[in-house]
This record gives sequence, C-alpha cells and structure tokens, in this order.
Amino acid sequence: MSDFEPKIVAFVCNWCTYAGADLTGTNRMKYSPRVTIIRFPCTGRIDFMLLLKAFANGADGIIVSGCHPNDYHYSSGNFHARRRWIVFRGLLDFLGIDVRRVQFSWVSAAEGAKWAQLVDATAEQIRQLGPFSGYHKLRGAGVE
Amino acid sequence: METEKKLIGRGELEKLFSHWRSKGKRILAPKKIGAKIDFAAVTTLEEVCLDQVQTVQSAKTAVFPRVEELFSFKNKDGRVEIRERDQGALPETVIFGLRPCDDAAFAVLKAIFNWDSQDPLFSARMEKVAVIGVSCPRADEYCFCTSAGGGPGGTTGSDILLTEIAPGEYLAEIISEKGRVLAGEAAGLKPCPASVSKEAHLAKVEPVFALERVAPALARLFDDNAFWVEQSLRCLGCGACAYVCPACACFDIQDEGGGSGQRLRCWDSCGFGLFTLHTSGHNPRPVQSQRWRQRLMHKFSYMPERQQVLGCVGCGRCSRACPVDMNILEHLRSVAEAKP
Amino acid sequence: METLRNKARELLASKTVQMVIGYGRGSGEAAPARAVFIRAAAEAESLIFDASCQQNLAVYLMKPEVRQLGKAALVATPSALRTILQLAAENQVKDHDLLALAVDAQGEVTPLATLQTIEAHVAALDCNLSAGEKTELQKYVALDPEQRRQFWQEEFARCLKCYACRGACPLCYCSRCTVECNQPQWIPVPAHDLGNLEWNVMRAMHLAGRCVNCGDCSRACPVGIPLYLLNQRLLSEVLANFNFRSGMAAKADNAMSTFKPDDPEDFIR
Amino acid sequence: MSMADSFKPYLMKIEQISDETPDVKTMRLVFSDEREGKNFSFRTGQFGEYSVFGEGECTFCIASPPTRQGYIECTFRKAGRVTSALSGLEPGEIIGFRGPYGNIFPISDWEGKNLLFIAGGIALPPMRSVIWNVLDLRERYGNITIVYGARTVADLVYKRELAEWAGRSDVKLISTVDPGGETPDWKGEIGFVPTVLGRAAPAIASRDTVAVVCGPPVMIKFTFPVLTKLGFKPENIFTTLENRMKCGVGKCGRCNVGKYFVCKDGPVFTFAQLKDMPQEY
Repeated sequence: MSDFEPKIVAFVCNWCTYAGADLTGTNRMKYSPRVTIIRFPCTGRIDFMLLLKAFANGADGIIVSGCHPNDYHYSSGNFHARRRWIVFRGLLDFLGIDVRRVQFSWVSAAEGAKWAQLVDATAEQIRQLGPFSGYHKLRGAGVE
Repeated sequence: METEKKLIGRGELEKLFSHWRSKGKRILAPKKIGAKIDFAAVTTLEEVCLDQVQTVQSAKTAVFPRVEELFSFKNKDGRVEIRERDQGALPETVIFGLRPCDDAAFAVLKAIFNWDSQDPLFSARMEKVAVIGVSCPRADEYCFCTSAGGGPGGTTGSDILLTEIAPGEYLAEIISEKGRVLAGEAAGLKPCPASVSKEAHLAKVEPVFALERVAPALARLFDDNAFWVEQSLRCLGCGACAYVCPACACFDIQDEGGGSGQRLRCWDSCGFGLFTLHTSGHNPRPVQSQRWRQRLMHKFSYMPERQQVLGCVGCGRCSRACPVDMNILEHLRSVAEAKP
Repeated sequence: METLRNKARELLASKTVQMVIGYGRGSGEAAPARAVFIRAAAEAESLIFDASCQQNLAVYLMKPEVRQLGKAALVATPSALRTILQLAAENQVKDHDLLALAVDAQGEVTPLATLQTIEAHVAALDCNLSAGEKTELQKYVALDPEQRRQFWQEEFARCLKCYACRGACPLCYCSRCTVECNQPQWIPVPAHDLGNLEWNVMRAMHLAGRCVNCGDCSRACPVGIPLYLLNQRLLSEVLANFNFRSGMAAKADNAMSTFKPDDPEDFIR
Repeated sequence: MSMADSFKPYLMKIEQISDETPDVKTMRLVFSDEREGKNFSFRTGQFGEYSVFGEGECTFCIASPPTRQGYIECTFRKAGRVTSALSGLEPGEIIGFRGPYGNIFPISDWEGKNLLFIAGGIALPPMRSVIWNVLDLRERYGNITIVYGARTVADLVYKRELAEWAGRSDVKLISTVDPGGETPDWKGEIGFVPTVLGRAAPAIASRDTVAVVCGPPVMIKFTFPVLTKLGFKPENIFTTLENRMKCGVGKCGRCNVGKYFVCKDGPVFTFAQLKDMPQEY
C-alpha cells in the first residue's frame, strides 16, 4: 500500500479557496501534487452528483472548499452548501461509504498555508485509506 | 419431435444439478431473496423454491438481460476500434422451475427479436438456454393463462416440463431435442406407465375473457379517449409492469464510458413519457392514457397482426407488481365486453 | 365507512367538488385496496377505508389527467395531509384547490377545506418516527460501515430502474426528472450497479427535507428495496441538524434551500 | 445486412462539414473501409443511425442522393446529446453509421410524371436526396416544382443549392419565409408554406403530378387540404415521418404509429396511408 498515490479531486470556489490555492503557489509553498482542482463560481454550485461523478471516474478522495461563512462573495451560497453537505454526508455514511474520503473545508484567499495543509492532510488520510476500489469497481458491474 | 414421457425423482434432479454445475453451466431458478421469490443463480435443488404461484420477475433476463453490451469501442487519436462480443463466451444456462406461461413467453420474445431479421445477440443467448418448466399445481386470482392461449400444464417453449405427481416424484415430458439431450444426462429416468396423467395435478384456471374479441374491440376503441383515460387514471406511469413481464422486450441503446466504452442495450418501457419524446419537445404520446393504450394495443392487437403471436402469456405478474393495482385481466375483460 | 360515503355523496351532490379520490376494493391479495375516482354520488358506496388503505393518494393531485377532472376531495391519511402541506409549500397546490377528508384508524372523517385547517389538524398528530421505525433504523446505523455498504450494494443490485418509487411518490412531480436529463447525462440510464447507486442517491437527496415518510416508494418497489430507510435516515438528519420537519406548514422554506447561520459545521476543517 | 443487425456500425470518416444555419450542419461521410463503401448501396428516402462513440446514436435520413456514389451526407440540427457532440466534430474524425433502413420514395413509379416538392425548415434534407435523385435523372420526369419555406431567411438550409435550383430552367423554385422572417434583400415569397402553395396553385397541375411533403406536423396539417383542393389524390401525396427511434430495425418498440413501424413500413408513407393511421407522430 505504501506506493499508492491517491487521486484527489478538489471542488473549490473561485473567490476564496481558488485564490487561496493560488497564494500557496505564489508563496512557493509545497503541497501534494495528487490533487486536481476544479474551480466553481461558488460552493453553492457544487452539486452532490459532481462528487459521485468524481468517485466514479477514479477519484480516491475529494476536497470541497469555499469561503468562510460570513466572509463570502455572494453572501449566502456557502451557507446553503453547508446544509447540503451535512445531509449528503449523512447519506454517504448510511450507505457505508467512508466519509473520510470527502473533506469539507473553508479556505479564504489569504489562507495559502491552510490550503497546503489541507491538501497534505487529505492526501495522507486517503493514502492510509487506500484506493477507493470498491467504488471504482461499480463501473461496468451489472452489465451482461 | 414427439413428446416422450418419463418419471424422475427428486434425488435424480439433485444429481442433474450437480452434473450441470460440473459442466460449468449457470442454473437459474426461483429462489427466496428477502421477502420475495425471484429467479437467481443457484447451485443446488435445495435453494430452489417451487411453492409460489409466480416469481416477481420473469426469467427473460437469461436471454434479454437488464443491461447487456452490444460491443465495445476505443475512440482515440482519430482512430476508432470496435470490438464485437465473443458470443462463444455467453453462459450455457439451464432455467429450472419456471411456469408454463414463462416457457411460452420465450416464443413471444423470439417473435419480437427475430420477426423481420435475426437479432444475433438474443439468438446466441437463446441458443445456449435450456428450459425445464414445472407445471402449476396452484393458481391465483391474477393468473389468466387459459385466456391467453396457454394453460397450467402447457408445454410450449419448454424443453422439458415437469409435473409433480406425488411428493418428490415428477412426470417429465421431454419436448425438444435440447430436452432429450438434458434427459440423456440423467441416469435413473424411469419409464412412465400409460396410466400416469398430469391433468389431475394441475391448477384449474377458468378462462375469464374471450381472446378473439379483444383485438377487434381494441381497434374499435382506439380513438375513444374517455375510455382510455378512465382505464388509466390510477396508473403512475412507471415501468414495473413492463419490467416484470416475461414478454415485454422494448429496449434502449446507450453509450457509456466516454472514448473507451461500451454500447449497451437496456430495458425500456412504453409507460415512460420519455419513451417516445422527440428532441424537439414534441411527444406523440404525451399523456399516460395513450401510453397505457399502447401497452394493450401492442400486446393484443399489433403483435398478433404483425408478428402472429400474442404479446401476453397471462402470467399476471404485471397485475401483482403494479403499485396501484392496474389489473390487466380486468382491463382486458372490459375491453372484450365493450359494446361496439 | 358510512360516514365517509355520506360525506362523499354530499360533496358530489352539492357540486362542492367534482370528484372524490378515495380507496375502493382492490382486485386481489396483492392489492386489497386501491385508488378510486368517484364522480357521482351514486358511486360513493364503493368507497372504503380500513387498514389496507395505505397509498398516499396525494400523488394524484399532481397527475395531469386527474387534475383535468376538476376540484377533488381527497381521502387523506396523515401522510397525505402532510404531503398536501408540503406541496403547498412548494407552490404546487393552492388553498381551495382541493378539500381533504382526513381519515384515521378509528374511521373518523374530518373535512378540512383550507390549508390552515389542515395545518391545525397535522399539528395535533404525532409526526415522529414510530418506535418500531426508530429501532429498525438504529439496527442499520449500528452496523459497521462495510456491512452497510454490502447491504445496500445487494439491495441496489436488484433495482430494475422501473421508477415505480418515483411514480408512487407524490413529491416526485418534476415534469422532467434528473434521470431524463442527458446533457450532461447525470444518471446512467441502464440499471447496472453504478446507475442504480446514483439513481438511489439522487432520489434520496432530492427528497431530503421534503419526504413525509409515507412509505409509498418502498411499497411500490416490485423487488422490495427498503427505500424508506434512506428517507427516514435523511429526515432524521434534517430534524436533528436543522430542527426542521417537512409537511407541517403550507408556507415554509425548503429545508435544503435555506439555512441558519449557526448550522452545525463540526465536520468542516 | 448482418452487420447492421448486430448493431455494429460502419466506421465513417467525416470528409466535409458545411454550416447551413447557425445550428444546422451538413456532413459528408465516407467509408473508412473502402470495401464496405463499395458494397454499400441505398435508395432515396432511407435513413440511418449515426453515432458518436461514447455519446450514442441518433436517427436522420440520408440527405444525399444514391446517384452520387462514394459518400453519404446527413444534415442535422444541434439539439440533443448526440447531435451536440456531432456538431463539435471536425473533418477527419470518425463516426458510426448503421443503415440504410426503412422504405423508399418510389421514384421509378413516378417516371413521366410532374413532381411537386413541398418542404418546411429542417425537413428539406430528406427531400434533398430525392430532389437530386430525380434531377440527376432529369429526362425521366416532367415539370419539377419545389416550394420551400422556413421561419426566417437564416433558417433556410442548403442556400447554395437553392440558388442553383433557382438558376436552373428545368426547375421551378418557390422559396418563402414566414411573415416577419424576411431580410431587406429577401427576394422570395413571404408567407406560410400552405398559403404560398395556394397562391402558386394556378401554375401547378395536379394531373399526372406527384406531391412530396415534408415539414413540421403543423405545416403538413395545413398543406394536405390545399393539395386535396388542387385535385391531388391521397395516394399521390407522399411524406416521410419521424418518430423517436433506437434500433431502426423494428424491435425496440417506440417508433410505431398504430401497428406500423416507422422504421420498417416507413419512413415514407402516402397521404392515403396516413388517413388510416392514428395520430401518433
């Protein structure tokens, strides 16, 4: 398992986390290269179906991140998103899907260091959990 | 081929199961799954349930699976490669313990898939399937095989039909060449005395409507919107009836897997609004009453005329599975009895 | 039962409503009762109400060909009453669109002509999960995640994608369901393992904060998948985290499209 | 046809793409495998299933005439999942094609007769095949009249070919746009197709004339009475139907109009046949 390098997809908002991740880069901070960032206008746009698609397409772990509450570009999208994450997490857990594979976070445009820590910590967590082969194997299963 | 009659005991059947298993054959038979009884892969006779009147689903999955690959493809760097299925790899299957109505349904499926041209995948699967039916000692209020041209001891579509004439003792009617081959694999088949008859061991299923009146009545009723609205008010527009039906074979074709994927064939149902919806938004059957009408017309009017076969075997599954009790038997009766 | 029939006769004779949607005898063992659409006082004698009458008849309020028949009186179980309120909250039914005939296990019939009276009636009901439901749900919550995963995988593997669950659900009224949207293709069309999981996750999520736990999805499922467990789990989640219950008020925000600034976020880094 | 029956398509290379309108394109397709191309034949009126691998199949007629060999053409509007994907392809890319399917326009029966073609909007493509087919065999037919209309000038497809037909002395082309759809330099007619047809009536003889009508249901609905009034017999009016299809070979169960399969018994039907068919199209 030690040579397993996880595939992580990060769904982030344009205004805070994406800018934060950018800051990480301009500050020349190093973090795990295992993450693929997908930028959204707002965390409110990050539908749970996108997360499922990421897993189906081979992701081992997912990061979802946006602006801190009350420090937000569109005033309330992240509050809405938070509600959906709560319920979606509850559903994943009930379906026996390990919720440690989905990491939610708030990372502001000023938190370049936090972004680096978040990615590293998530990568480490997923490395320990191993590849999400149970989910990946669903693809193609049930076709005769 | 002339039907041959033999006697076979449960012990012999058990041996046959292990023989098939040793040959690597898949055995599909009614099995208890949760609170329901349905066809599933089994390995021993022990697992098989024969007490039920009917299983929830039919055995059509053996020849027309919910989802099957037509072919796979690779679309890369401007080149496309198509890989056709290896039909030799399709599983040799024995379907055991299905009722005579289900056996008869294979003839309906053949008519649908092969009426104008052969469907190669269906035909290849069909080729590898042997059918051992068990006639019906009991029926319920949803059964109407005798109104749909069949019967509780009907042999159409079976390779071998078993009738339990005493506990653990079966009369085996060997109907087809495939049946003869199967029977040849069984040691200890006993000759059947002429005095043995299955009739006494069959359920009584009284005919409930006159089939010959249905098609002409349907043709007459086609434009009677009020009639169809009334018939279908309860209908929720789901596909449960079509999916449990042994003779429904409408399908969809879907691509999956992006540039390197599969073209799949999967079940579809005329009950869905999407079934006929044009891309423009126009729908030739925009409301549920028209979709329900299509279901009856297709099975009882169009198929008899175009494919020379009734699209229904009277198993009653659709009525049992319907969440809102759309009982097809009642509907057919009211069609047959509708005044000209 | 006679009270119900008399009420129906009176409503139809006085033309207060054009139709009574209620329960009549079903055709056999698989369906002891079924929906009937009574349009003449003389037909009211076919109405029944007993323990076998379980379907949430509010599903027909959203069906175009039933709606065309005019104003309805709806024989409404507690679940159906809550459904009516939830539909009202979602702007699908208006006050005076229908008349509810609330029925209970004792055979009492309470005509409720306005959404306000339905609210008052529902407020007096116990809308919590029953003790039996809680125990059963807890049984699954207590399993270890791998066992739960296996359980659901086996259950979903049987799913035929017949959409009986969707058809039976009075809150699945979208004229074009997500499964019918193919640009992009959100949910795979075929009933294979991935398609079945995604469909069932999507169905549960889209009902979160809306489902009133009538159980019709599970009763409709021909292969017996216990979909109610998913719904109950999510409504418990919504209640515990947001103190919100669906189908209690005719004017209410949707739990999933609103928020409180202090919603829990202990899981967010 | 064993290849088509297994649902395995021919691989076709996109040779050329023409933009007809902002969302309508015509593609010229050639067989990747030359041998398959040599063995392939079709007749006018037939259709096929075109596929983008990974997206799926969709149904259109073959818009080129069988008299032009070595390629087939299709014209489609970007509307659904597959046509959107198709729209994004470039020349040189490979798509799938199954066919030909369905029946034909019986053009050999029409020899010696006058022909009247009436089309609306995106329904010109199936008619383009038969128009070029008879134009390529021009001496076998009498007068040829084409009435073609679209909502606006921008929606007219095959503009270059319309200009070519307009310039020919052996074809009479009447093109029209719906009121309000004209541009300042529009020189054709203004009005709905059935109205324009009525106006042009004196020039159209119904005796010894076959009419072919393709268009949206509403255009067809109002065109038939005009033709009937002109004296056309129902069996001399042809149209081609479209319904949602998946298999193209009479099995998948969704394209039927009553007991008729649009994919097997059609897509070409006469008005005489349509009169006996339910309104399920």
